[in-house]
Amino acid sequence: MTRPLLELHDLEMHFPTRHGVLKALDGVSLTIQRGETLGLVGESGCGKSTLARALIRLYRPTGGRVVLDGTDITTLGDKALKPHRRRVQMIFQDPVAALNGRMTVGELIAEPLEVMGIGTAKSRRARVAALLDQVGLGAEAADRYPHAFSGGQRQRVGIARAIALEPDLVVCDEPISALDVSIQAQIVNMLSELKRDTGLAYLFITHDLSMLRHIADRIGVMYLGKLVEIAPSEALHTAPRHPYTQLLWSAIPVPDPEARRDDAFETGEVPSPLDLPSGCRFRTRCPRATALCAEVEPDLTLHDDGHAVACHHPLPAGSTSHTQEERENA
Amino acid sequence: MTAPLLSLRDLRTEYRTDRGVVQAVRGVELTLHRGEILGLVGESGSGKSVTCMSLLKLLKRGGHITSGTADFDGVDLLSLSDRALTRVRGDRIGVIFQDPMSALNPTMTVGRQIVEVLMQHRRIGKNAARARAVELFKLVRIPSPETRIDNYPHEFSGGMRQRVMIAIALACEPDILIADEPTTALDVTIQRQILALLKELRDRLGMAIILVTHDLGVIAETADRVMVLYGGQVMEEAPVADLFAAPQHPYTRGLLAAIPDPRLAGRPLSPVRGSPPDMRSPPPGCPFAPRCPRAMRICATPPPMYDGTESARLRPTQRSRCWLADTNAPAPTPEPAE
Amino acid sequence: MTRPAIAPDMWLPLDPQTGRPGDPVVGSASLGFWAGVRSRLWRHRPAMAGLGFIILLIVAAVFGPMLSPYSYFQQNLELSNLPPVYRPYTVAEGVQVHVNTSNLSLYEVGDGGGLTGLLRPDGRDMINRQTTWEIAGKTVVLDYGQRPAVLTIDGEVAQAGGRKLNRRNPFGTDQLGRDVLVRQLYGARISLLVAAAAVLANFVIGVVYGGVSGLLGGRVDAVMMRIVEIVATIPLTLYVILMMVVLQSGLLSVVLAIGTVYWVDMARVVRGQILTLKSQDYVAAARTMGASTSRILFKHLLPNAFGPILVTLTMLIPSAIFIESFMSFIGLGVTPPQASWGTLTSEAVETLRAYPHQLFFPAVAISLTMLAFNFLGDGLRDALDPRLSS
Amino acid sequence: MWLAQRIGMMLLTLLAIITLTFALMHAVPGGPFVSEKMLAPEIEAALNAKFGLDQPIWRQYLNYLGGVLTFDLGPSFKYPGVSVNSMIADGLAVTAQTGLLAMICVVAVGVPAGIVAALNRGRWPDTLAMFLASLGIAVPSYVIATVALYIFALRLGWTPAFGLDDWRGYILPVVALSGFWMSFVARLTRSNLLETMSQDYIMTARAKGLPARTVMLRHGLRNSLIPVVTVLGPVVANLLTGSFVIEQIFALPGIGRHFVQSITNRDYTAIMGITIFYAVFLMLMILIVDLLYLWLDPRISYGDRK
Amino acid sequence: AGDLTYVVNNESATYDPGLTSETFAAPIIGNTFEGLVRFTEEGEIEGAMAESWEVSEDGLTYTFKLRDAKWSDGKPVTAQDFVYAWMRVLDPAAGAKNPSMFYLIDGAEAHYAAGGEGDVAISAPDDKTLTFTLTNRIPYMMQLLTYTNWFPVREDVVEADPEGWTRNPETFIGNGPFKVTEFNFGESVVFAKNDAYYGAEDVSLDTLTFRLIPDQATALTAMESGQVDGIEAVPAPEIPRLMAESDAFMIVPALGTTYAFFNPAQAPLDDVRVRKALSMAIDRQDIVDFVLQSADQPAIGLVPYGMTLNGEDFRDGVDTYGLDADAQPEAAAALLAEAGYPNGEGFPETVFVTYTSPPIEKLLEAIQQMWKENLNIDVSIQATEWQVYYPEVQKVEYQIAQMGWGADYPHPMTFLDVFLPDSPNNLAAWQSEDFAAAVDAAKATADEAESLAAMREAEAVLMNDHVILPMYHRYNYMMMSPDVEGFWRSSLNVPYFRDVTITE
Ligand SMILES: Nc1ncnc2c1ncn2[C@@H]1O[C@H](COP(=O)(O)OP(=O)(O)OP(=O)(O)O)[C@@H](O)[C@H]1O
Ligand SMILES: Nc1ncnc2c1ncn2[C@@H]1O[C@H](COP(=O)(O)OP(=O)(O)OP(=O)(O)O)[C@@H](O)[C@H]1O
Ligand SMILES: [Mg+2]
Ligand SMILES: [Mg+2]
Repeated sequence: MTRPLLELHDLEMHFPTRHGVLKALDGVSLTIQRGETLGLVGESGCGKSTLARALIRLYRPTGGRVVLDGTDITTLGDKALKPHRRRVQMIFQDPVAALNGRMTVGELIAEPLEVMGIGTAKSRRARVAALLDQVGLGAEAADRYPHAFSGGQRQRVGIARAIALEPDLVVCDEPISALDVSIQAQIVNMLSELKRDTGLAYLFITHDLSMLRHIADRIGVMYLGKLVEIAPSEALHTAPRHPYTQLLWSAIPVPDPEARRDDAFETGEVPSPLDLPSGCRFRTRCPRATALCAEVEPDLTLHDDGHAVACHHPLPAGSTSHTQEERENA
Repeated sequence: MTAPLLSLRDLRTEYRTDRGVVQAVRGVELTLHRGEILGLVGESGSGKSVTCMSLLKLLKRGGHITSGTADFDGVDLLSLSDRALTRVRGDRIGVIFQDPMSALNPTMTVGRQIVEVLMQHRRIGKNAARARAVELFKLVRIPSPETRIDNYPHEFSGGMRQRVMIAIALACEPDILIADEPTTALDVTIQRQILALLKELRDRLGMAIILVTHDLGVIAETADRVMVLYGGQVMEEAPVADLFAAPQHPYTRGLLAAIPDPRLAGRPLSPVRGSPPDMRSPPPGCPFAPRCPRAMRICATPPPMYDGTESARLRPTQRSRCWLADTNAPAPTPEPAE
Repeated sequence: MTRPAIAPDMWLPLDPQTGRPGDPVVGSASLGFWAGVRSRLWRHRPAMAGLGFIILLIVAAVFGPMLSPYSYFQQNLELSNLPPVYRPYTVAEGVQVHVNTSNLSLYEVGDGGGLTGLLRPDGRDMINRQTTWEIAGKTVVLDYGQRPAVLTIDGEVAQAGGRKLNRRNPFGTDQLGRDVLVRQLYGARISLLVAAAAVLANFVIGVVYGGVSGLLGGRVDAVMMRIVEIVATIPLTLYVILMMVVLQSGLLSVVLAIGTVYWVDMARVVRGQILTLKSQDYVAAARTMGASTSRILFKHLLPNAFGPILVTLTMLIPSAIFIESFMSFIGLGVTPPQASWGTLTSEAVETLRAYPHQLFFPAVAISLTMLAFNFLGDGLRDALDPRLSS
Repeated sequence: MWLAQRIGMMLLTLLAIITLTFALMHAVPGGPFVSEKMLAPEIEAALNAKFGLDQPIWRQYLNYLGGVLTFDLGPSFKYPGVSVNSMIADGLAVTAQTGLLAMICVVAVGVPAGIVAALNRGRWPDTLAMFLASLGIAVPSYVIATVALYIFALRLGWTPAFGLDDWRGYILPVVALSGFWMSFVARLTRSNLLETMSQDYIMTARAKGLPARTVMLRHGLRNSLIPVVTVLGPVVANLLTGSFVIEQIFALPGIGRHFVQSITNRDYTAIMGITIFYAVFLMLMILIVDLLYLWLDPRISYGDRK
Repeated sequence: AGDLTYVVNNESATYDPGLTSETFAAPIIGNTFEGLVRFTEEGEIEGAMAESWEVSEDGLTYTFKLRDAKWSDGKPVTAQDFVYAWMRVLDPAAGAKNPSMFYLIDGAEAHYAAGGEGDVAISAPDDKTLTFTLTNRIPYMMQLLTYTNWFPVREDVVEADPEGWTRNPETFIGNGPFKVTEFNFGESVVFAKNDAYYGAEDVSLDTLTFRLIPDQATALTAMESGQVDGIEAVPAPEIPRLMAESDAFMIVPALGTTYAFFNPAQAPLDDVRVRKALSMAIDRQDIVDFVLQSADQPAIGLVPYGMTLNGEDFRDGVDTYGLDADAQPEAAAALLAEAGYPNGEGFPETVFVTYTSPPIEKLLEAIQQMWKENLNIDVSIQATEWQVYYPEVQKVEYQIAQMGWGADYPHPMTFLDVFLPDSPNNLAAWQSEDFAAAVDAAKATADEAESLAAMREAEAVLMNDHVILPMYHRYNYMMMSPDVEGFWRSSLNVPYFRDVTITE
């Protein structure tokens, strides 16, 4: 096996707050191979963005290691980090805040090229035009300012900027949730193409599970700062093994008014990351929880079917999720 | 049929910029009844957000409403003064903004931002307002609300901020909730809970909701009626079931076709080809014509809005702004599979 | 609703290739940020007025003194403290005099209305407080025993005529009889130079220093800000005296003195602004691109801090002009008979009661210039913020 | 922790200031006994001996530091019988009166004027306020003071020409003192407020149905105050330590006048004493400003970045 | 009866009569203390603490009989108080600024030099008798005794708090017509009539306030708006107007001369012709009329008007040394040509140094222009802060330096002394044996006419060498409400309130 592009070892990110230490990331290990798309899903607030920011070293992790292509970049300084920056780019969750309102879209997209000293001003302009076209904005967008765009349009600027450098890994923090399905499709196609053509890898954070199924090679499921399950995309969709994964899957909305489910969806109280439950974090909401779960925190263990699951009582392999069946029938 | 709670007529909004006038909304009409959930979908940049903002005259600098009336409970919102509007905003009409991250004041605790709206419209004390804020936090599923209420926005995750926005909009139990992509940052479980909450409020209070979203799954599960916007105009309007069952407008069809199909996982998705019009000089006729696989010569002329009473091709409750709805138009041929 | 009939051929399908309404990418040459700023500024009327004024002023300062018949140092003691506007008394047909009630002198009115000469009295009566002149065969008496002083011509009380402009010296003359207008223009050179130096120092040192301090934060910030405190507390006067002893007196020294100490306010303002701005996501985004600290500072943070920077800058300009006059007072600045607006102002303050016009002109000059700078600053600030454009 | 470190650094800074000022003071020509007439060498020697100026400079420096440690700033060289401590205390009593009032004016007029201007952007209140503010910045305080004195004290007789003996005496000095800063603060407030008002969250605040005023004051203002507070910190220190020009013109025996005179007189102990006093004051104000930042913007922290 | 407020412009460093040499202290000390003798308004000497006095034949030994006078706390003034006061000045540890004034007493100089050891010829045979002996005859000894340094002080209060006693009304015990009731540092000094004063029944003012207003324009405003009764000085630009229209305006001879030093050791001023040419080329009358716009008088010599000896003003009939109130451009240009600079050609770079003072700088600008016009030479002006300027000038490395001198006592010698070789104030480092000899001769004789002639001779030596560029003799311009009667101010700048009454 080749060296993975990115390895995270027990990554921890703890924020000190007025109410105690908030463990946004509490020991996450995973790897991303070259040319792979790793999907990351999880409850809102479970630490996905934090993971993304820590791994591209916007935060200095409070524990664990980030290894990029064999180099430990966990504690590198700004200078030493620069050559690695080029290889990992990020699409931010909030397109408004991540775009400097004083720069035109053209300048924004050209900036990474400029920073890395790629091309001449002219060639960069051409590249910007091409990128804008690629994300479906049209080159005339180049001299407008971010504030003059709709939410989805801004997000596309962010995407164009992230892929401008042709990095090895793009960390996408909900890149498509603000886009209409058509543009989503366009972008996703584009990202897949890029991946195919250049061997780009993605860490794809999204809440859109059906989209993930479409593009991800593997999917990791996070819950309260921990990875609870990670498995190849298809396997995870057809047979989730962690109870939380199953819960998540059952909540996917279906674009079919006929299949409307008006049943109340109760999943119990989400625990606070400031005051984590003992043992397994999911036990307070888990239908399968036992006394063991309250005492011992389960480790992520790899099962034969390719699923790595952190659960004392995983669902049996091969069991299909209820909603999935429904969808396939639809 | 009862009188609509809100009826918007011929809304036109433009942005005057250095680089020309952007015609963001070009004659949008909309009616909303009590207890109704109206889904608003459409191309990114088609004017959904601007329509929502125009309703409360909350346009950014450079934005001007050039025509239109919005009859709400007997008053025209668009001709109200800013001062008079303050009594409507936040109280009778709540808004969830699209960008939850920048829409919260970074220097104020999230709790205060909720308490503030309560104290503005409900004559209640600070403590009562705070208690209510905690309650709202619980409703939108923010864990340990009592402590997190004192956090600042930057200490929240994207989804949590979005939920704060929702809590603010719901604080005064408004008659109308304008929800501009309220669940984009939420995972599906919480999204379901939030949508359930909205429906519950609709049922309990008769709240009407304008729900802007790109997630057609959400539309399918939540909306009663759907409007499709493109190029600043309403392209199609129909009850949700009709829309999914028999989409009329070629754009709507393209949209539905772009939804990823689990059976085709791994294969390229099928977006609507072409790029959206430049709204500084929109096409003279149908804005979708340049991208339309079924464009006709007539499409260079602006199509009228057909409705079921006029066109046999439409269901009675359906409306479509497309020449194809005309009875004289050539019959639809099955689209070639891509 | 009836619809107009539609010709059948209109229903023919369109070739998707040719049916496109022109490429939307209509060769819009990429307008960069600065180009946008320029065009927005261009349309900002007050800012343009301000800029126009400043350019005009610079032109006048450079060329004005050359065009004047007087030099900034040329004195005419007899014609000192003359007003720009006066009310003449007519002694006889074609013979007019101007009475300076502050020094009780009479001046001859020339043909064009200029005040051309001092009339020496022919008699002075200190007891009765009267001065007598023989002009054009008439006896003119200034009686200052009463207040205000009264001029009598051949025993009859004379009335002053309507206002007249002093054509010889349109702004009047100063205490040594020098032309105020030329001195004013000459002073503009020095003051504008000082202002430019202050602006430069603040931009080059203040903005960068504050920016670096705020952006790097932590220990670097702590040390840099303590240095600012030191610079701010060392007594300026002592420092200026030391410079005066070490350096040659002159404009260069003033510029140097201003440059070394006159940026701390700016540094602190910028730092404060950077501290809030640096937590924005776009900074994080720039960092992930590997943008250098200086790039983040200059491209991302400072443009967003322009508002306070410009306001601070416009307030620093007049202060610099007055600091120059203070330094000149101590002996570091310009040497007599050179003048700057600052020194003209402080000199004129001393003669305020007797000759208010001497204060009026430099004060108005500085104020107008400041207004111009403020307009320009406001325009620039608006132009720099694309969100504000409409 | 941060605070403790900061205070430690302030003490070091103070030491640096003392050292530099001491060096500067001795580096410039002149001395406390240069007066109208020349002193014979032996008399000068006697005077130097009396005030310890005959000792080596490092000795004088150490002696002085020793005094500072015990909060004794020494006797004035120029005014025998007056201690620098009492000079500062008495001067402060005068200066603080006008200074505080001026401070109140700066805040209570400057900030609201900026707000009003911003609220009425482009309309006459804005134009008027900004015109006045530009004048306030362009016309130096000594001109304002002199002209005002001439008009109000002499021509109209509304105010006394000097002193603080009745309330009318405060008007002109306070106006002259605060004019510049008031104008500056007004402009700064306006500019930042306008900037803040174009942020997205202002839209949220308006969508909540808050009245325009509340939106501006509660949401706009706080986020615009950082530069204003930045400027105000040293202004407090400056106003409360007096302005030479104003105290000179209105004949107020305040610290500002003492300070400038002490430099003119080379009154070594007074120079040092007042500088130290000012430095401590300024550093405290800047510390307060830094603490205010934290309150104004919770995202700010002073830790090292990494 | 009445209250009076008088504005002073400067804070005095100390009010200790023995230690100070400042003119600023004089108004306060002059009204709270009295010496042996004092001036009358007409400038005559009359007894103050001294009832009578005798001078020995050789003019060296003075013996004073004191009157029965009391300190403000009621204790009698004794001859010992004088002895203590004078000996204190001669103790280096006391830090007096002007002990050299006492060097003319036998043994005084040695006493000071020895650190306050050794006999000095001052003694008090009894409580009411004071005697001292001089080393040389001093024609102006009686005038000298009016100077504050010769005033008595009280040993008990001074010793109790040598530094602080003058800052506390309780301990500031004087023997003059007024006593201090308040010291407000930097603001004011308030006096009340001293009931213990021997002439108390003639003192009519109840309270007297000296208000410190550093800014002359403010002071004038206060005066014109009726807030105060008198001001010490008026702003120069206001002089013509006030002179014409104000009843309160007063012109007081100041016994001062404003001049500049030519440094005879620096080219091109090492040539007396150049110095003379420069001096001749300025128009002193124009300066007075237009630049100063005051009643000051053009100066063509060192000693000012108003120094009367033997019933004759020093200046009367004195040579003009080739100078005139008006400029003599042709003669000056000719002289300069003779010196090698025809039409100013080749005139070396010359700097006129001065201290920062706006009126002085104006004056020099006018002179600069006159030289330019009349001689076609360029002289640049360099103004520096006094504290930098003065020590610099002391090094005598300048070319032309602005200076001036005011009398310590109303006698020409106070001016001539400056130019003695050993004078610290001889800033031109000019030395002339003829000059010294003439000064010595003037001091040695008891005959006033002879003395006057010798002094005129000395001035002539100085002036013919054109070591100084005399500009004008200055006056003091002040205001005192016309309601105030009996006020007078001496030419030594002491305002006397002893005889003041206020009429309504
Ligand atoms: N401040 C502005 N200045 C200029 N043009 C603007 C401005 N805001 C929006 N627009 C333009 O108005 C049009 C409509 O924007 P709007 O935000 O309503 O789109 P939207 O339908 O909400 O899209 P999305 O789904 O991407 O949020 C877009 O073409 C956009 O570029
Ligand atoms: N700067 C911070 N200070 C304190 N707490 C923080 C900070 N940033 C994030 N958190 C907390 O860390 C947790 C994880 O946040 P994160 O943004 O990673 O969530 P997320 O998985 O991206 O959620 P979402 O899907 O809603 O964006 C949250 O509880 C959040 O409140
Ligand atoms: Mg997130
Ligand atoms: Mg939108």
